[in-house]
Amino acid sequence: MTTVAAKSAKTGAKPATMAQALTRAMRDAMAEDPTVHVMGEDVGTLGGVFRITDGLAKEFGEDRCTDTPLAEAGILGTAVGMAMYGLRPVVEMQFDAFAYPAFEQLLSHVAKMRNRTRGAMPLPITIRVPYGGGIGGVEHHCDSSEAYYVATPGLTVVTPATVEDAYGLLRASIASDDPVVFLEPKRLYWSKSDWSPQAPAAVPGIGKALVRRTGTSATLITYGPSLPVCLEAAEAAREEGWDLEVVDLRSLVPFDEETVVQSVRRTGRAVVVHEAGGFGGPGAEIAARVTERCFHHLEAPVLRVTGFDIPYPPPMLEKYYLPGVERILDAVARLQWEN
Amino acid sequence: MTTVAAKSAKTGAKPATMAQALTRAMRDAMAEDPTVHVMGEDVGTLGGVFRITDGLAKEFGEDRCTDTPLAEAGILGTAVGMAMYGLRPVVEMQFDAFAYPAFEQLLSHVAKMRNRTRGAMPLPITIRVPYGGGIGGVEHHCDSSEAYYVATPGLTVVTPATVEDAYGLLRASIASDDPVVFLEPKRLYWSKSDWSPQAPAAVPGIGKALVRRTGTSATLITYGPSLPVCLEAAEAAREEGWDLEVVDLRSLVPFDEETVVQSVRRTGRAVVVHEAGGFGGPGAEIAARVTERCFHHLEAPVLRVTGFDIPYPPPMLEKYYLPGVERILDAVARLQWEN
Amino acid sequence: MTVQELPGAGASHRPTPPPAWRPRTDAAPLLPDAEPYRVLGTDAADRLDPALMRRCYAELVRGRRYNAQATALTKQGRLAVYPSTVGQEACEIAAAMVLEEQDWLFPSYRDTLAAVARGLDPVQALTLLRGDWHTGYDPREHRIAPLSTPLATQLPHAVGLAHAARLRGDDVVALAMVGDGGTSEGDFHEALNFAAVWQAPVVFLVQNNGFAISVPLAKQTAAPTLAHKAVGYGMPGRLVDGNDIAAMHEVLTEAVRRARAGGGPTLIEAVTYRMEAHTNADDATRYRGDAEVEAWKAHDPIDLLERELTARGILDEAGITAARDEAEAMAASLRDGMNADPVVDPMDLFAHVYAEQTDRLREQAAMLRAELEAEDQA
Amino acid sequence: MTVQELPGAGASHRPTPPPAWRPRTDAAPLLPDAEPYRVLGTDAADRLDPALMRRCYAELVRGRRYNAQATALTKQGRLAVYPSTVGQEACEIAAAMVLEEQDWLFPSYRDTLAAVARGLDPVQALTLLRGDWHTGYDPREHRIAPLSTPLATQLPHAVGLAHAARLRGDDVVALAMVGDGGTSEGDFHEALNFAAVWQAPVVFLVQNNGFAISVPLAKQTAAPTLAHKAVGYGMPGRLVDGNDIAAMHEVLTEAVRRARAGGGPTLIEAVTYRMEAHTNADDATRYRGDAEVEAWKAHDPIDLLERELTARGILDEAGITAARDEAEAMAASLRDGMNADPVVDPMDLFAHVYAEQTDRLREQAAMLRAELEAEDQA
Ligand SMILES: Cc1ncc(C[n+]2csc(CCOP(=O)(O)OP(=O)(O)O)c2C)c(N)n1
Ligand SMILES: Cc1ncc(C[n+]2csc(CCOP(=O)(O)OP(=O)(O)O)c2C)c(N)n1
Ligand SMILES: [Mg+2]
Ligand SMILES: [Mg+2]
Repeated sequence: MTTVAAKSAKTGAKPATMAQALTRAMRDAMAEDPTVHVMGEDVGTLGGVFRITDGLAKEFGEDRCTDTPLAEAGILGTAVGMAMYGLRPVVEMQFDAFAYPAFEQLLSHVAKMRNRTRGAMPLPITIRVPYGGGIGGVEHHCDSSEAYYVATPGLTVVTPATVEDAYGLLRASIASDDPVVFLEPKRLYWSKSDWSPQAPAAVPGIGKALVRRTGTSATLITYGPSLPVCLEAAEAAREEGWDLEVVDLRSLVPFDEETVVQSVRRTGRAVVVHEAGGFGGPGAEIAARVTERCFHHLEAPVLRVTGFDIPYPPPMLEKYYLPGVERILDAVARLQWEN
Repeated sequence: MTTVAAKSAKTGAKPATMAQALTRAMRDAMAEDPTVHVMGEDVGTLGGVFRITDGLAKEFGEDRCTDTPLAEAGILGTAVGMAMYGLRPVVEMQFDAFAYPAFEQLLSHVAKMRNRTRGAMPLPITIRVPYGGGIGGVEHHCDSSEAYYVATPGLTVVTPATVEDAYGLLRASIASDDPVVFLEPKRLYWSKSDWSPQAPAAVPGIGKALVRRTGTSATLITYGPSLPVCLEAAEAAREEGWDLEVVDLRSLVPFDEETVVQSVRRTGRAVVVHEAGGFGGPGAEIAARVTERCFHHLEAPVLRVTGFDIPYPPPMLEKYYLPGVERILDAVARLQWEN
Repeated sequence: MTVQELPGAGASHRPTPPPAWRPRTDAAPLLPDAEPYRVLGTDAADRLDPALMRRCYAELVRGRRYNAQATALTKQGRLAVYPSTVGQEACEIAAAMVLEEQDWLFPSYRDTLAAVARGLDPVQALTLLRGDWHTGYDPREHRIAPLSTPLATQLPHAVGLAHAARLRGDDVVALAMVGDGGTSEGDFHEALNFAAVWQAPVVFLVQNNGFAISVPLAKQTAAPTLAHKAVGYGMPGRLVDGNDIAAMHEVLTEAVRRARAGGGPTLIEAVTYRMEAHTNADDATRYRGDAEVEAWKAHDPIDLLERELTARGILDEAGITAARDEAEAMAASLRDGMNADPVVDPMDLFAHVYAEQTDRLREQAAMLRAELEAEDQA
Repeated sequence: MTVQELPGAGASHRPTPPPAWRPRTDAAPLLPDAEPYRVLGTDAADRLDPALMRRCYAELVRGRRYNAQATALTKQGRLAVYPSTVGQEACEIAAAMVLEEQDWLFPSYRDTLAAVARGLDPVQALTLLRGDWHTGYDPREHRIAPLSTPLATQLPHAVGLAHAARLRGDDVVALAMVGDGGTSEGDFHEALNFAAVWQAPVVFLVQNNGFAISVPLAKQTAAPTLAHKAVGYGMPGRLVDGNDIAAMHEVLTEAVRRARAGGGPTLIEAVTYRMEAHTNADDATRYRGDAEVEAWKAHDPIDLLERELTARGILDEAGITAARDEAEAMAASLRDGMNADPVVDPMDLFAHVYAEQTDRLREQAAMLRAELEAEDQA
């Protein structure tokens, strides 16, 4: 496990975007650890279509930040070989749906190599996948494909929702000796907050959920792109007389059951919110597991507010698909308050 | 929608294996409908590694039952083109894990083509996938990958558990105008029952679950390879004083909520049983949804008995992985009977 | 077996290898020419068909105008995004022109112009990029497959369709388009291999426009040319000047004819250049210099043809003006078509997921309907 | 732009195409020979190194014996399944022999013999097929990647590893093995392309043994030879008699040398034949006749070498006997090793899924432990 040294603290947090925090995370990781290599389509000279790798090729050279041929299975497959030799590849998949060609490598090798070799050959690969919609993208550019990753033992599945976490969790992912699917909510790339890249408070470990807002009436369980929506819904819910707690999972695998269960036992009601389709989505696991562990504390079944069970819609229709404040409040209203 | 004509009734059911019923289903479909084409690795001359396509190339010629080059994305991708032209391809993936190279074609085209074209170009493709373990297979030969299919809108996901259903559901799948992932439980290939291929009682539609055993104490919800295990568990449970109902889902998509919900409302307790890993598996959806709809009827949380959240084990260890009678009875015992 | 038992042991011998190991076909005829095939500006131009060339010219001018109009529409917010084919019009147009009514075109996401040149209403061709639906037309009506965004995935579709048509005894050729970057994908490989094994009537047209977004060809492949990839599949590879519409038309026509006659697939590399950025959202100055773009300006597909035709007296001022007027009319109609706000129905989301709506989708549709009604009332 | 504005308009002109479109390399040196390269039974055999050839001979005999023993173990239920390399021993052994200590071997599921020839304990090599675990050895200790069952997926691994080693300045060559069937997979294509673009020190060895389970080469590809696929990636393709260990050794050595010297990757097609069924579970009579098998018997890799060496006096009866004795000893030790029941620990299931066990897995492990304890008590 590479140690993530906390950088010398510098004061003066400045507004930064999630995109900038991600870039900075890679930069710092590359500076500290010469085995960290960034690779993918257009990540070098261009700095990525979302500019997340901007400047890395210039600073570290094309051998450390490499424009690969256009072939996702090849990218991930060669990253496996590089990791076998001791490097820590950070792979960028250009968009969510373009990670699919790499699924055989991901499911049959990346996820299983540690297991197949009795721990002799772990693969410290970070696979960055910009995911989700809300940016007016055309088909194949807006999938929320976390269900596939979550159902694959051996993968760690991380997704930040804040600028600070973008840095901290990406650092932790790159430092992890296990393969991490790092899901970047693309519509939060340009979200901003005051943050000092020089002094990342402390790089969080992977696997701890955070209560982003405390409340007593019910718990909203969410992650990634849906966190701001849930926080907004919690504000709006005050008018209805509900005091909602909001839990940000931060990683889907490992799933921080304890934090969630404690919250739900306290509030007695829960709604899981995510953008991915509901049927067989991550919310199903969360709802099932929370129910199993909180059964006698629950005043109502755990509900889910998710994308519909349809292919992601074209840009002009996506607003009808995305779980919004109203839909969350509707679900909260259905939590059997009359009982 | 191709009509599935009930064949002229002939008496005299004989013992038949699931493998034979599957072969017969393809044979009858090919005989009735010249647009049905079978394709895959080794399906022609050899009749498939499990011999499920045995005799088809001989009877219908190599153009109707074709040995393809060894490339699963190519197989499914060309099947898409064939379906675009009006054929009904029946694709064999040799083993579960070898369907992964075809995932981009499956997720980005097969599942979405009807939607992308506003219904103008549906793809009536049947993708046969032998799945699951219990046959002493080495790695990559025993995956239960249904979680991936279930989370993909646009796919129908069917899995037979009996000889009769193997025939009926495969006929219905081939006749469906939607793409169907047809999961064949490989350890039931050689299971037998009395069955007359000449008079398949009536080919069942897709989407109806069946109560395979009525009971009053609790409901076991299962499918495919786990059905016989659940029936055995239900027998064993009698000694403990439990009268278990067993529901065979037969298709995971569509999921026959009504049949399941009715059963659970009656019994007040439920256990979902499947071989796939639990975390993010189909059982999560079933448990979450059943809880949502049966909350006030439930005496205990819906439990799950599934494979562990690990890569499928090597042959000598698979018996510890597979959900068996004991594990099911243990779960039933945990259904809070003291309340 | 011991040495003693072996016949001829001890004597020097020349074992005859089993017949199976001989090369199955002669590789030489599969190899592309050393240089891209050209017609314009060469002696081969003496054989040009004036009527055909005038049509090509009009189409090129229309194509260039279409590109300009589509880019303008992105600036007006009428298109979400547009990948331009300025500089590549000769490839786009020749691809459409060489096909018969019953043939199929398999465009990539960049190839809306080829679809338009085949006769598709530009508004329908641009639906995907406008964003009111994914595919804006009935593929079967136009025999144009949906624009394919996942790169190279359309190639196996073309092979399967062509193969199916041949099995059914129909006279159908499929022409599939892909970029230089797309040739690196596994689907490219698998499609070409299936096509050659099945001897399917397919023509693969690679537009080598020098870049895959920012990645130049040199980082994409070390092959002598992309056309050389044909050899490894046992099909002929052709290298052609993609800015020379006369050459493109001739080479494509020949490949389509071969496919139609049962001669199997062909791989064609058209050497061309993407004159504009990857899409309107891209900034090409980040990865390429002006000099390269300038060099290619001197090799513009419209200029090449216009010079040749005017020099030969096949095209005059009147012809040029007529072509431009036609192009302007198309542009005006496209502008009008795109200025009309598309009518979208949110309930369509649930209409085409399955042949029969599932209970679950019915429930979700009902929920959305209720939300919309509540909004209407508010 | 109008005609008038164009310089030189009206005059016939020969446009100079931009420099970018010239072929990047000369294809000719990349093309394989017309016939597989052979040494045994040809004049080239005059240059054989006697010591090397005696070692080859001993290894071949050992390899054949290993195959026989492994198949016997399937009959005794000691192995779940075994894919034999009878007839392919020259390929397997040459592949192992040409590598240095620090080099890496990337075997497919069939290539346990290559792993054994590289020095791996046969019991460890067969762990996957015995079924007590997936990979039976530490890949880094032996520099042998896990046997790869998903076909062709090991090829990009080899490329990545070789590339990583080169970036770090280490002298490491990766040799990756794949079957004729595996060349149809997208991963084959992507791996070769990456290797050539990166000029990675990799050697791709395709064993064309005529079949992918039941599917003969003619249904797998229409290429002149599989070696011709190299051209499309810009690497040299070599065609070699896979049953001629002298030829295999020479061609592989040369490719490894090139790779080591920074000359980039090579694709080698070894023409050979799978003498036995796909695995012990397969019935080859369903898809091929005896005549073909008989023809290849006359081209057996051991016989070819034995004849040449005895004819030249390099090998005598004593040498043959010594090789057989050595092989018998290996077989006996393998038999003994496999007859010992492997000790399996069910709790291992949870040991290597993540670096740190998750709560969830801890819970599941506890459940299994409780079950096992309950069973023990019963
Ligand atoms: C499978 C896949 N991976 C990545 C992308 C993202 N992407 C869109 S266009 C493009 C470059 C394509 O280059 P090329 O094939 O040369 O076509 P061109 O854009 O030049 O027409 C990339 C990487 C995609 N659409 N599909
Ligand atoms: C991706 C994938 N698809 C299918 C299979 C099933 N399978 C195992 S071996 C084999 C044939 C392999 O043929 P070839 O590559 O020629 O190797 P050989 O068996 O002749 O050594 C097949 C289809 C597999 N292992 N992996
Ligand atoms: Mg390009
Ligand atoms: Mg083979």
